[in-house]
Amino acid sequence: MANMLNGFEGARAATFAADVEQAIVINFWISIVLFISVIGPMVYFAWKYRENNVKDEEISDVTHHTTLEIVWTVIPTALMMVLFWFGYTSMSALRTMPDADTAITVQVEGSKWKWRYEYPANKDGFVHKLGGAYTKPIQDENGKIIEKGTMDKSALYVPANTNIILEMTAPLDDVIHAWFVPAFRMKEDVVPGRITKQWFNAEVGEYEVECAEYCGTDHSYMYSRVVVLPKAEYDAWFESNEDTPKGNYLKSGDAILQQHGCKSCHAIGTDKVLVGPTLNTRVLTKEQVLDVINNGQDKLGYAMGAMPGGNDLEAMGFDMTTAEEVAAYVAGGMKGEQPASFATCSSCHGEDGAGLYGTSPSLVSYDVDLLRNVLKNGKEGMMGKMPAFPYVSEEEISAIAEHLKK
Amino acid sequence: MGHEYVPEIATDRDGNEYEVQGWQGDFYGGKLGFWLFMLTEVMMFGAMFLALTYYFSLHTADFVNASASLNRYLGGFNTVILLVSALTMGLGLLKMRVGDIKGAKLMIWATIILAIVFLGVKAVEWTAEYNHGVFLGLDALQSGNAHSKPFGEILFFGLYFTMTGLHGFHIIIGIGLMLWLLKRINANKVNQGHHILHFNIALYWDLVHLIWVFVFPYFYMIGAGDVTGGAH
Amino acid sequence: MSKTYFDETHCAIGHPKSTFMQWMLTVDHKRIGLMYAAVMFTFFFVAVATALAMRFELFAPGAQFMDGDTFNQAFTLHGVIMIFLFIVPGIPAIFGNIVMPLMIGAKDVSFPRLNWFTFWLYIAGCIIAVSSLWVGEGFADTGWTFYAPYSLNTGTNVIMTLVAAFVLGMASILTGLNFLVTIHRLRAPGMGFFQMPLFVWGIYATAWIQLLATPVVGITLILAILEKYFGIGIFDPSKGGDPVLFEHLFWIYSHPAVYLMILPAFGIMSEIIPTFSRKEIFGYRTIALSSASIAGIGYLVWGHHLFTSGMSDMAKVIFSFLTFFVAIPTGIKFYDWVATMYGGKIVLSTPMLWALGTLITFAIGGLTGVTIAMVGVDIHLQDTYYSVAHFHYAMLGGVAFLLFAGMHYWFPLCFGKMYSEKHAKNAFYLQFIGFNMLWFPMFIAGYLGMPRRYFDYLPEFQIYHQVSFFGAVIFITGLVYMFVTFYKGIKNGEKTTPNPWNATTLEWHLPSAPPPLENHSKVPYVDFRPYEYKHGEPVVKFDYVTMKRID
Amino acid sequence: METTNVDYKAERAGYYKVLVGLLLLTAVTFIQPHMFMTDSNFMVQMFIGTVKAWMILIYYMHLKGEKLIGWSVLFSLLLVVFFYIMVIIDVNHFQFLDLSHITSEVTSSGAANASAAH
Ligand code: HEA
Ligand code: HEA
Ligand code: HEC
Ligand code: CUA
Ligand SMILES: [Cu+2]
Repeated sequence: MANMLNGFEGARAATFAADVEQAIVINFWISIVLFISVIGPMVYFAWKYRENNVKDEEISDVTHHTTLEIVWTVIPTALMMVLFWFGYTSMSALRTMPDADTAITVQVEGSKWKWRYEYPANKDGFVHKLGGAYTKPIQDENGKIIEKGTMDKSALYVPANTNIILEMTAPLDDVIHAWFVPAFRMKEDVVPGRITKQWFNAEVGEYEVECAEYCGTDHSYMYSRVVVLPKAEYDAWFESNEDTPKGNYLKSGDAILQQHGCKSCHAIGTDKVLVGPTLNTRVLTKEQVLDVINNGQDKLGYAMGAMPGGNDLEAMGFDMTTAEEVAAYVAGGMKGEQPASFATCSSCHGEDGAGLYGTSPSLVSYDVDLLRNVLKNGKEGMMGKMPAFPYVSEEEISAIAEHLKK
Repeated sequence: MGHEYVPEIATDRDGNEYEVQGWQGDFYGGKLGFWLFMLTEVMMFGAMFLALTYYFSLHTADFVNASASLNRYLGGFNTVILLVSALTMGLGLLKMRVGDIKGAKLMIWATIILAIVFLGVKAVEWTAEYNHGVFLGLDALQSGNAHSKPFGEILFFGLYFTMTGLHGFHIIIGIGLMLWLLKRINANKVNQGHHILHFNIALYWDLVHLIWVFVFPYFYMIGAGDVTGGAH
Repeated sequence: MSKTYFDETHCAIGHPKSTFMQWMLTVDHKRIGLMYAAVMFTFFFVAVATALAMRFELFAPGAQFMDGDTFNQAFTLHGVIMIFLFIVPGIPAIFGNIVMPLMIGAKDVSFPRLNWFTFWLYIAGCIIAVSSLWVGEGFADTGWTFYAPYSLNTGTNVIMTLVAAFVLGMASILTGLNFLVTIHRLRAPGMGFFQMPLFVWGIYATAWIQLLATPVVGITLILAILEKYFGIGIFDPSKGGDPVLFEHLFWIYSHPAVYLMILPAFGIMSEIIPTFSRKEIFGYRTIALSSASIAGIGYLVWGHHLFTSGMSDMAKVIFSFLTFFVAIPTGIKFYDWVATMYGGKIVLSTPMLWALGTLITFAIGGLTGVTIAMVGVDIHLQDTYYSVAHFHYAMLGGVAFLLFAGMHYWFPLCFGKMYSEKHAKNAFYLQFIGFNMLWFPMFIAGYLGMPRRYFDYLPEFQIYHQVSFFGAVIFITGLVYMFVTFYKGIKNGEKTTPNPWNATTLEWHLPSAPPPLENHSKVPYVDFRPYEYKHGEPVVKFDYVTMKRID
Repeated sequence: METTNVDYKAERAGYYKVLVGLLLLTAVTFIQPHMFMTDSNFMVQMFIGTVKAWMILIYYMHLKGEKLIGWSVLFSLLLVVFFYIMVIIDVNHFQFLDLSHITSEVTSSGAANASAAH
């Protein structure tokens, strides 16, 4: 990846880039002319009429010159209209959507902090789902970058010289992003609750996608790329059920966590707390447990239903005065002597806190059930809100669970 | 302040004299200043009506439905209350200007009482809505649960509570201002010759009324009539 | 020696003995102006420090010493302080207070106590804003634009920042209100609107923006707070709320706000250019009216910030079209200023250097504004460093530079002393060079696709960020140099006469420098134009005791 | 406002006249949805509101004859109107409105039930 902004220099990457470029060039020259028309005389006057070059009696007292005033009103106005016109035409090129019948429509979803693409079904009814998170660059202790960031295989693959329509949105509980390809000179925001569209028609090459609307912690890493393939190569892949034209994704748990962007919020293998908890083993903190004891938890979607909190828990025989003690016990990984009132807990979570056959969550491990429920429903707790990931498949969940066990 | 203030005189080259307007005792300046302040209120409510109109244009049917469920008679009653209170306020100012201090005070008290009645009615309305399960934070105005109302209705009620709430807040401030005015009158700081405070508070009260003139039909009346089922 | 406003004052409450309390309670417009300057200058250095920290972080790709979240808070802090604490109140609060009443021959503003109250409201706003650094989850990380739904979702202390912005907005409204009434009511007899100095016109136009635009953002911030607390739904897409509406409401204020910043700055330019050209200003009326029309048209163009927001294409075209019409009155002003220099006698004192420097930097800032007003082009450039460079050229190279020009220009008036011209000029050159080095490369980086609000970036952009970093260092050195020069000037500068520049407007016709408590000893009668020169000498002369014309 | 030469009776009569006018208009507000122009209910209501507001401004708030203040009020109202026009033009010309979630009629199955029960 020698040059990340591959294709920018050519300025012809997408069909309408030339229009925008032309508008920029026209603007550039008009700006230069206007700039000189002001700054030129200014510098000249400052030199010509400098203090010791002018006698007091020679100072002129003009305060009006109608012709000049008309000239410097009318000509700039005309020039401004020229600029407006080129701004307008280049926008029309960018914003007039091609006929949907002759184009490929890809669904784009931008969310914190990854881009996902969903294609129409192919002949076999198979739907390609691509994209994912960018792998951040790795730095050594001195801050030197030892490994560049990469999109790996996750990208938007499209055929060359074909109209592509992007139908874009963001999940409702997410924030605004923007899909920006500098080489194509195009961008449009991705707005939760709205559908926005853009289109392009590009030449073979690889082009960087950047998120251009501020969206929080990893806004600076919300890259993606567009890979424009020769048509035949694209078609061959599209009708297959290969993951990407560059081969299948790695199916290791770690790769899956990377691809879905789990790693931008969860550290794995270190104790660092990013946005959410680390996913080493499930060690709840005392505060987290206390929060659940006091307020319950009903977002996980277990078959047993919501976990009661506070008074409801007491009604089941839980002794609230021992809440601290129980919390400490759970946070300590269920070691040592079991507090008596843990009995209320074990009626649902099991003696060892490992949960009851998928109907209630485990307190000690990220088993498949917990993962499935968290990914399906998201999770809101005292640390914050984790969005749902409904598209993570069953195999992937198992692979993650397998990976987290290690 | 400003009773003993003697305006300065400026003299031009021919010796003509001109009275200088000082900042002290500038009745028109006080009035202008207060009007400008009221323009900021207009812009503020204007922006909220803008949000309201935005969603009305998207969810017309939902808005009409939601409006139909408000209690139009209580709203209408409050409209009349505000109408009459604007009158008492105006008459109070008139009495002040002719020097009938006692009458003026009486009228201000009348206005205060009407304002309190207005708030009372508002409280009754909000309680009823709360009991119906329609209130900020209750399930009906949250999304994605069994009681959720359609978007248009959620937005309608969200803005309804916000805007009538803010209007009510203005009424409360108005009551405070009137009580303060009474105190100033008693201290003879406000009197026939120096009544800018009274004048401005009267203006304020008219503004509060003015806002209601639009709040009322926008929330209560757009769902009236035979278009839908009418009031509950 | 006669007493000046440093020696005595009117107070809002009582007559305190201690000097400190006299300053705290003063209702004198000149003192209040100075206090604004002192406070702004303090906060300002916080924002400059954050800016420098950001430049350090951006020195190389990868995380240097900040992580993403810290950087996000840093630019929010920087933006919020620069905009709400410094540049929006900026020139009106400082020079609007200090010189505007002097220029129209008034004894004070219309509501001196309100002025005092406003100052403290401003302080309250500052305190709320800055203290949110330590309260709760830390300073907001939303950017100064507070876009929903991000501002509604994030865990940081957005509410306090919103409240602060609201309080500062109130202060801004009340300042504008006060100035409007002052300008309408307290002009000296004989002074019509077209005999007012152009700085007063700038303040007047600005005051209308403060008054009518600020409430819109005020209520928007309140709606955001209510949304966060009660979930009223207006900006929450899961309840049908539309995030784009927030952007509309925000920019309905915030675009006029940029003209609120620049118009009084243009006013300073219009004072300095004729004074140091020793010549009456060219096209007085067009300059005055173009201030008014910029303020007016400025209300109509907010949509140019939404060109890629998902707004309808129809609205994009309309807003793009309207935007070009702000450039025209601005252009007219520029030509008028340059024409004023024609045939004059140009004295390159420090204020004039700053003014001419600003003509260059703001022309760049403005013309690049015109670039991004072209809708098709802005689709490429929006939210890149190109727009960051544009607005730093406009706000720093336009407003802050002219504020500096004004600080040099009115320094002798405020303190009755003079700074060292030599050092002041050196500081100017350092800053001018540093500034251009700091921001010009960013136009190129932005054009090549460097998005803003990135704490880490692709290696291609490194060279631009590095040049920029060195520019920042030079610039800030010059800045510190300038303030040291000022400080020395205040401490042991030479004493000056009340009119060291041979200027014509009324604030220079005072019995003493610094001015006495109640300004002019008597209110003058105004039967002259503001910038009348004959052979390089002011035409109008006063007897400073009787304030009668003696020419 | 000058305090000299107040014609108390005439001004008081004025207040009452305006009150009657406003009350009448309020009554019209109430009967209109049942009586006439029911298909443009909203417009009529807003029109009545505007007339009422105008009466309050002119008579109760003494705007009559106030040049400066009158123009200021007018100016700010025109601004607000411009904001409305542009924002409403925008949202109603948004090309993909029908596809967007924020305009979908029903929020959840629960809402469907709720409005069905209506
Ligand atoms: C002091 C502040 C200030 C000023 C005065 C301006 C002035 C202008 N601005 Fe700027 N602008 C900002 C501050 C300012 N701006 C800020 C803060 C932002 C970004 C906010 C954010 O997103 O965080 C922004 C963003 C911004 C955008 C949106 C960019 C984006 O997000 O994609 C646009 C688009 O149209 C724009 C346009 C203009 C125009 C046309 C002017 C015009 O008024 C310029 C007029 C000036 C001239 C034209 C130059 C001088 C004249 C001549 C040299 C004479 C000859 C020329 C002619 C006759 C044309 N600005
Ligand atoms: C007035 C406005 C102003 C000023 C002066 C500055 C000054 C500077 N700014 Fe910036 N800046 C903003 C307003 C301003 N800024 C805004 C609104 C944003 C957007 C935030 C966001 O994205 O939300 C931004 C964003 C921004 C970024 C982009 C962050 C990003 O998108 O990733 C960067 C990056 O380097 C930056 C750097 C600087 C630097 C190095 C200076 C230096 O030039 C600093 C030195 C400053 C000065 C020299 C000013 C001098 C003025 C005085 C000394 C006045 C003294 C006062 C009195 C006496 C009263 N600023
Ligand atoms: C936007 C940030 C974000 C992303 C992306 C994210 N999470 Fe989370 N996650 C969180 C937060 C915040 C929590 C904590 C919620 C709470 O307070 O209980 C969490 C909690 C969890 C939990 C429960 C932890 C516990 O001990 O209760 C699991 C399991 C989990 N995440 C797995 C994942 C997986 C797998 C992915 C990727 C497919 C992922 N997360 C992506 C933010 C995120
Ligand atoms: Cu996504 Cu920025
Ligand atoms: Cu703008």
